[in-house]
Amino acid sequence: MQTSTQPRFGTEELSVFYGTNEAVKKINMEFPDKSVTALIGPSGCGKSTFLRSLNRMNDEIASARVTGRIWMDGEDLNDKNTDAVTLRQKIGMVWQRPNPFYKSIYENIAFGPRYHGTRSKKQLDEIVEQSLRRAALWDEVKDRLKESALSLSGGQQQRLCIARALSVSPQILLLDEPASALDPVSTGKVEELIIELKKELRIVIVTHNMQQAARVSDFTAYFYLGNLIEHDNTTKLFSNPSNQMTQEYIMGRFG
Amino acid sequence: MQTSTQPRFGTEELSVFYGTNEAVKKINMEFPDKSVTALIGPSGCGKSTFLRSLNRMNDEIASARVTGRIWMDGEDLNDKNTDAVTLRQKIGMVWQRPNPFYKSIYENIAFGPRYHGTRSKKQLDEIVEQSLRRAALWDEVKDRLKESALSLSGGQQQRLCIARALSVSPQILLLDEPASALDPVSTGKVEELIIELKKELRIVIVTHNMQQAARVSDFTAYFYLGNLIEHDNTTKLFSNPSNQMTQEYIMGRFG
Amino acid sequence: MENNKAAANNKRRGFARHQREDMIGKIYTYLCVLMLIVVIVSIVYFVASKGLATFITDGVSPFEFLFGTHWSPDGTNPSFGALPFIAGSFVVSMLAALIAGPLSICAALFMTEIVPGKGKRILQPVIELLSGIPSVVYGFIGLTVLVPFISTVSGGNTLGYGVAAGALVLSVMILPTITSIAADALASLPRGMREASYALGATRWQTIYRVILPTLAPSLWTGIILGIARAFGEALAVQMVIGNAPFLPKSLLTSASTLTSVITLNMTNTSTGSVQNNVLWSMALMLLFMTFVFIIIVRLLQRRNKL
Amino acid sequence: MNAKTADKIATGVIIFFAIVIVAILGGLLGFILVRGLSHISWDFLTSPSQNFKAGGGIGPQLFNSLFLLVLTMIITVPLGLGGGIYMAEYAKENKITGFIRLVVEVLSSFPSIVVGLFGLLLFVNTFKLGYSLLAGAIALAIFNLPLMVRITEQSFRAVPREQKEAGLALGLSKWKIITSILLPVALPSLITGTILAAGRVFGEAAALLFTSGMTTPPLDFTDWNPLNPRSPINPLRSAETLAVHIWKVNSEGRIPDAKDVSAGASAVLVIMVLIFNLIARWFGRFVYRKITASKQVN
Amino acid sequence: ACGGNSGGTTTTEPTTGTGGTTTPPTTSEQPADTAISGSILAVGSTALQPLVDQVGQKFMEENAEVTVQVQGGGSGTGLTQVSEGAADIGNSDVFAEEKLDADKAAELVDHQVAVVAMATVVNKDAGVDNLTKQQLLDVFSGKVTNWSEVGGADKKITIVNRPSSSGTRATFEKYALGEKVENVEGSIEQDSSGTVKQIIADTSGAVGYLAFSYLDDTVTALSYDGVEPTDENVQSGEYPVWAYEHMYTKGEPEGATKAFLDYFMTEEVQNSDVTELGYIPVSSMEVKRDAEGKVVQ
Ligand SMILES: Nc1ncnc2c1ncn2[C@@H]1O[C@H](COP(=O)(O)OP(=O)(O)OP(=O)(O)O)[C@@H](O)[C@H]1O
Ligand SMILES: Nc1ncnc2c1ncn2[C@@H]1O[C@H](COP(=O)(O)OP(=O)(O)OP(=O)(O)O)[C@@H](O)[C@H]1O
Ligand SMILES: [Mg+2]
Ligand SMILES: [Mg+2]
Ligand SMILES: O=P([O-])([O-])[O-]
Repeated sequence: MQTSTQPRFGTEELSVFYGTNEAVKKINMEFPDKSVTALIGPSGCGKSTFLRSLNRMNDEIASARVTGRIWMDGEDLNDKNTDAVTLRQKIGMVWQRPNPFYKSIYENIAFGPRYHGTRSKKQLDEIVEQSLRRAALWDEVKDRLKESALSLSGGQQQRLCIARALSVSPQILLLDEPASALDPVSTGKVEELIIELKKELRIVIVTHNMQQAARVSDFTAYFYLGNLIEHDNTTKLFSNPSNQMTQEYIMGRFG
Repeated sequence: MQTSTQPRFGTEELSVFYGTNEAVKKINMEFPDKSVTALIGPSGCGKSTFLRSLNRMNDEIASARVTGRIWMDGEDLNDKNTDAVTLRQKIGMVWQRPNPFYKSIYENIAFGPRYHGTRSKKQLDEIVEQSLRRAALWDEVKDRLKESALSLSGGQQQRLCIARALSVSPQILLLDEPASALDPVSTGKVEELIIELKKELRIVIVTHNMQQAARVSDFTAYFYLGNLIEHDNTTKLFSNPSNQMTQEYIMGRFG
Repeated sequence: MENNKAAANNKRRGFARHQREDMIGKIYTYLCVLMLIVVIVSIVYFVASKGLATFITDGVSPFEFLFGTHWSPDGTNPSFGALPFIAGSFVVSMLAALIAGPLSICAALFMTEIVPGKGKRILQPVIELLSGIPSVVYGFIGLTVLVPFISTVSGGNTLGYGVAAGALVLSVMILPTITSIAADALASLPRGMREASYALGATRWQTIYRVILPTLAPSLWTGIILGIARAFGEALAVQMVIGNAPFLPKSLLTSASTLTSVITLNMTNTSTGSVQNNVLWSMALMLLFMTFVFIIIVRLLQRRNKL
Repeated sequence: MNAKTADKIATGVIIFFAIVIVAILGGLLGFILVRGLSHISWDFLTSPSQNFKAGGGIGPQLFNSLFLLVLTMIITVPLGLGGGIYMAEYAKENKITGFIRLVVEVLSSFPSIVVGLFGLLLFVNTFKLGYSLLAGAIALAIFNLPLMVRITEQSFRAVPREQKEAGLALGLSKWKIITSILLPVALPSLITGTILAAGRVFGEAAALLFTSGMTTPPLDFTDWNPLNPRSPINPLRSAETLAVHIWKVNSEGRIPDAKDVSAGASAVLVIMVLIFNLIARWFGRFVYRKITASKQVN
Repeated sequence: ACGGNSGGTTTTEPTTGTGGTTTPPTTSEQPADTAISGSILAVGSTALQPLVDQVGQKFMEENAEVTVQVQGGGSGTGLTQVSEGAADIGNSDVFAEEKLDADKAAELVDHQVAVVAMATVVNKDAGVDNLTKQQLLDVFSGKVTNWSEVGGADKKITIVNRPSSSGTRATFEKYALGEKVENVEGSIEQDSSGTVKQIIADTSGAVGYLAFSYLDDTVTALSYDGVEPTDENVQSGEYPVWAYEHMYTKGEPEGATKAFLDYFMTEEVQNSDVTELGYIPVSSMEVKRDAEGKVVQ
């Protein structure tokens, strides 16, 4: 990946250190638009760390240090002059464990847009409905918007978190094992949702479930000990990996 | 499974409740001697809960209530007159995360036997060496028995825990995802060890890695939402499951 | 083999070894817990029996005690209005919380939000030391630094002893209490909650103000209430600086008294069994009663705590 | 105001307050040490105090504080350990446990003066112990007990559950697991907590005014028979501690150099608390290293 | 109350007499072979404690078998403890009748060991050096709030009181003001005479009262109705603001306790330790007073 081509979204020599421990090592990677890229690899290989550096979430971890560049529309997001707060609005994120705010369902969604200046009740109502619809949750919650988000089931909470991420109209969505704490039915819903959403945005998803990666992603990247071992078209990577280690991993020799 | 046949080790209508939530539902299952039985199923399906009830470990969880029977040599282990402390000596256990005592390597192994009445230094030395040898750890640690067990690597710690379980000569070994926190090399060693140990005892292993189940076990049981869906010869279950849900699970449709 | 023999040995003595051991453990720990209960029951019983004697034996009207503003136990027409002290206790402890509350919460935010890691390493020992400084030392510093300072600031019109000095000394004393509870609460907040807000493009202050503080409000209030409780019961430091005049606190710079200061000043100069002595016990009972009230408030807050 | 300006201002305010707190501590310590250290000398630390003349020391008071601390700890530690172990390992989540938790909470919130008054009523008067070290130690033990219970409970709860389960799986009795497996792991934080609690006991005064009294009989430091009235370790003698002494010379005493004596005594108290803090940290770490033979801290 | 009191006074009289007439100390009256032994616990008044402490130490030096333990705790505590039998001697700044029930007070025997006198004290800038009883009452009851109203400088009056249970305050109110006064708004209460002196010395227009032993040139001690606060005026009975320091026993003292109290009344103690600590020896008093405050001689 050369800087001259100015990829729309990707990393260049991105490393993440926790103290002196290099958890992610010089990753060069590009995420094409309107597609899903899956990150797989054994526990502790740096998938989450890498994902979190994409929206500068590691800024919040005192011991973490990120070097290298993250290009988005020709701008280096990792530059210290780039405002992390503004860029995060463009890059949504969802975690493994649903983490709704301890507020009403409505407030969970209206919260972000209100920060960013949308004050009118009508507009907010619209955003809430829109976001919940896109997260396939509207029908289930439309009559209880004032209830606490914590009263939802785990699967619903997770979709609420996705809706919340969508509420500020991000261009990119980062998902860190979004379904691994969910039951099969909810998992299915979330997967459908991902496939639906990629029509509009760019998605990066971390998963430990290779079948899931195979089902939802267009591209898959295999990480091991902080290194990007292989990054390819999903079908190609699962059917005919070029790297011996990838092969062992997807065949379940370890992990 | 009838009570009249008095299986050497098995459960009858075993249910486990956390409060009012029935996490394990009326399981009837038998574990043949000198064999490995693997328990598989999605997260939260009750594998660990079931395993822990086999040596009455759930006694220690205030909210847990176990009903049904656990037969061992014609005795019902789940009877409240059966002394849990004594029976646990006969049923060893190893957990997902290695949990050596904060003591020396030697003390980790010698602790149990000494408690149970072995006082002579010579005998204890023998037990320590024996147990470490059986856990394939002796050669790596024989020169540093006085060092803290915490100075060992994760894989070594896990084998030390197996050695510790072996030190009180159990007849049954319960393993709860014993390799899932380990690196590939250590995983391999632990798997070899299991195959070795089954020559002498009965092993029940919980794993989330189906390939691992396939590699080490003779029998496999598939759990879902607290129910035992299918329990069969491992080769049979993986190649030709009789249940639709089992099939979906092993094909990675969810979990 | 060996094991079986040992087991058999144990069996013969009636109890297996582990049962004997567990019996010992149970008896020991149960006795300790019983001791705790005995202690608290006897404190409440003894203090109450002395404290109520004022009303039962000596016939002082509880209404006068609680609402009377006139304190003159040795007068020819003795009157036992303890309201000035009750009010004094409330006023100084509330004021102290008013000063210490925001400061403490800021300190906690500094530790967990603004400079996570390093902030904690700096402030944690500071907080621990502040809480380790004995209350008489606070009183002494209040007496030698704060009181003259307040007197000077007031243009020499007052002595410096009074509500302001008491509240300031107390505020430093309860700072560690509130800070550590607030910091614990902040640390217990699921990491994801913070990140979710950041991920929406919220600034740190928006995250603190809109997400963290509302979510943790019950815990923060708990800290403040416990701080007030601590201030309410503090005796010597306040007594040394508050001036101890038995009047309702009318302004920050006038001398007032608290329940604890009246007790410390007069308990040993009155003779057991006299009404002057018993009425001091009634104030001790009042302190006990308030402890229960504070605990109940804390319990109610915790019930509201969703974490 | 725009969000980023608000953020900057708020951050500034928070940092400012944090600095204020550090400054308060700095000021306090600076004042105490500067004011007090000049007054501290070997003579001051060892000679007896004066009642009405200048130039008295704090020898007996310092000894009393330390000895009272030892007595208190002898009473509290076993009781607190037992109570804490009960809370961590035996208590089931039911009404009784809830009640005991409430008891601990209430007890820890009782004003220390109330505990002192209770001591006066029960130990000094009813049990006829008089103003004595023993009565003071019992009052302080009551004052310290809930803290000790909490420290013990927390230390035991911080031990990974798996440690206990590993013990159970070997067929060990619960008590054996507690004493031989959990206790060693809990020990570092137990020790740290206990020493910090000891620091608090060391500075306590309100509970002692009415129990161990405000006077010390002339002591004969060559007489170590605890039955003799002039023996320093006679538990039935009255004893004014360092903290009580500071209060007394400031509010009742008649010595002309009250301010100097209090400054010196305050400095000694604060230095002792600092030492307790350092020892607590260092000793906890030391024990941890001993137990785990690892270099990792915490 | 009267009966109990007169009993107390009569017991002291012979002792005082002995102290006054016989020169050899009481201790030497004891046969040498029956050395007194035992332990004495004296509890109570913090004001009296230094004196008892000092005399106790001397007594112990002379009688190796005796231990004297002196504890503070306040007059109330002292009276309670001696009345309950928990202490051998109860030290008090006030008559037992003022703190205890009459029947309990009647069981106690009074030993008046010293006299303590109090002076009204003002800041030097108050501009007064004498106040009449009425003026003093006006000042302490808040009727007068500026020194100019009683002939002094134009300074606001600030009152520094002792706590209502204090013996010093009780004496001052009883003999100087003639009645109990309530605290005045704006006044403060301090339990330490040292602090009171300090505050009065430092605060413009401040007024309070102190035992003679505290007087020095940092503050002005006022004459009372024209009588200067001096030991001589107290002894002659002209200056009325004084009180006894009492050491009470339950019933007549015996053994070591009696020996100690006798020792207290010897010239050796009265003319050295008592005066040294700023008290006036009982034996030098030309007047006596009972619990009601009536002068009986
Ligand atoms: N906050 C942190 N501080 C220090 N080290 C960290 C931190 N977070 C992660 N690490 C370390 O960085 C490495 C990569 O962790 P990361 O969480 O990115 O792995 P992962 O691939 O997401 O694993 P998993 O599948 O378990 O989520 C690990 O060695 C981990 O221990
Ligand atoms: N201590 C407990 N108290 C209450 N509920 C529990 C407890 N432990 C487990 N459960 C619940 O019991 C169910 C079964 O849990 P269990 O841990 O046995 O699942 P598992 O199959 O081992 O899952 P995993 O693969 O994640 O380890 C889950 O719903 C879980 O939430
Ligand atoms: Mg991860
Ligand atoms: Mg499990
Ligand atoms: O002598 P007092 O301290 O009671 O005034």
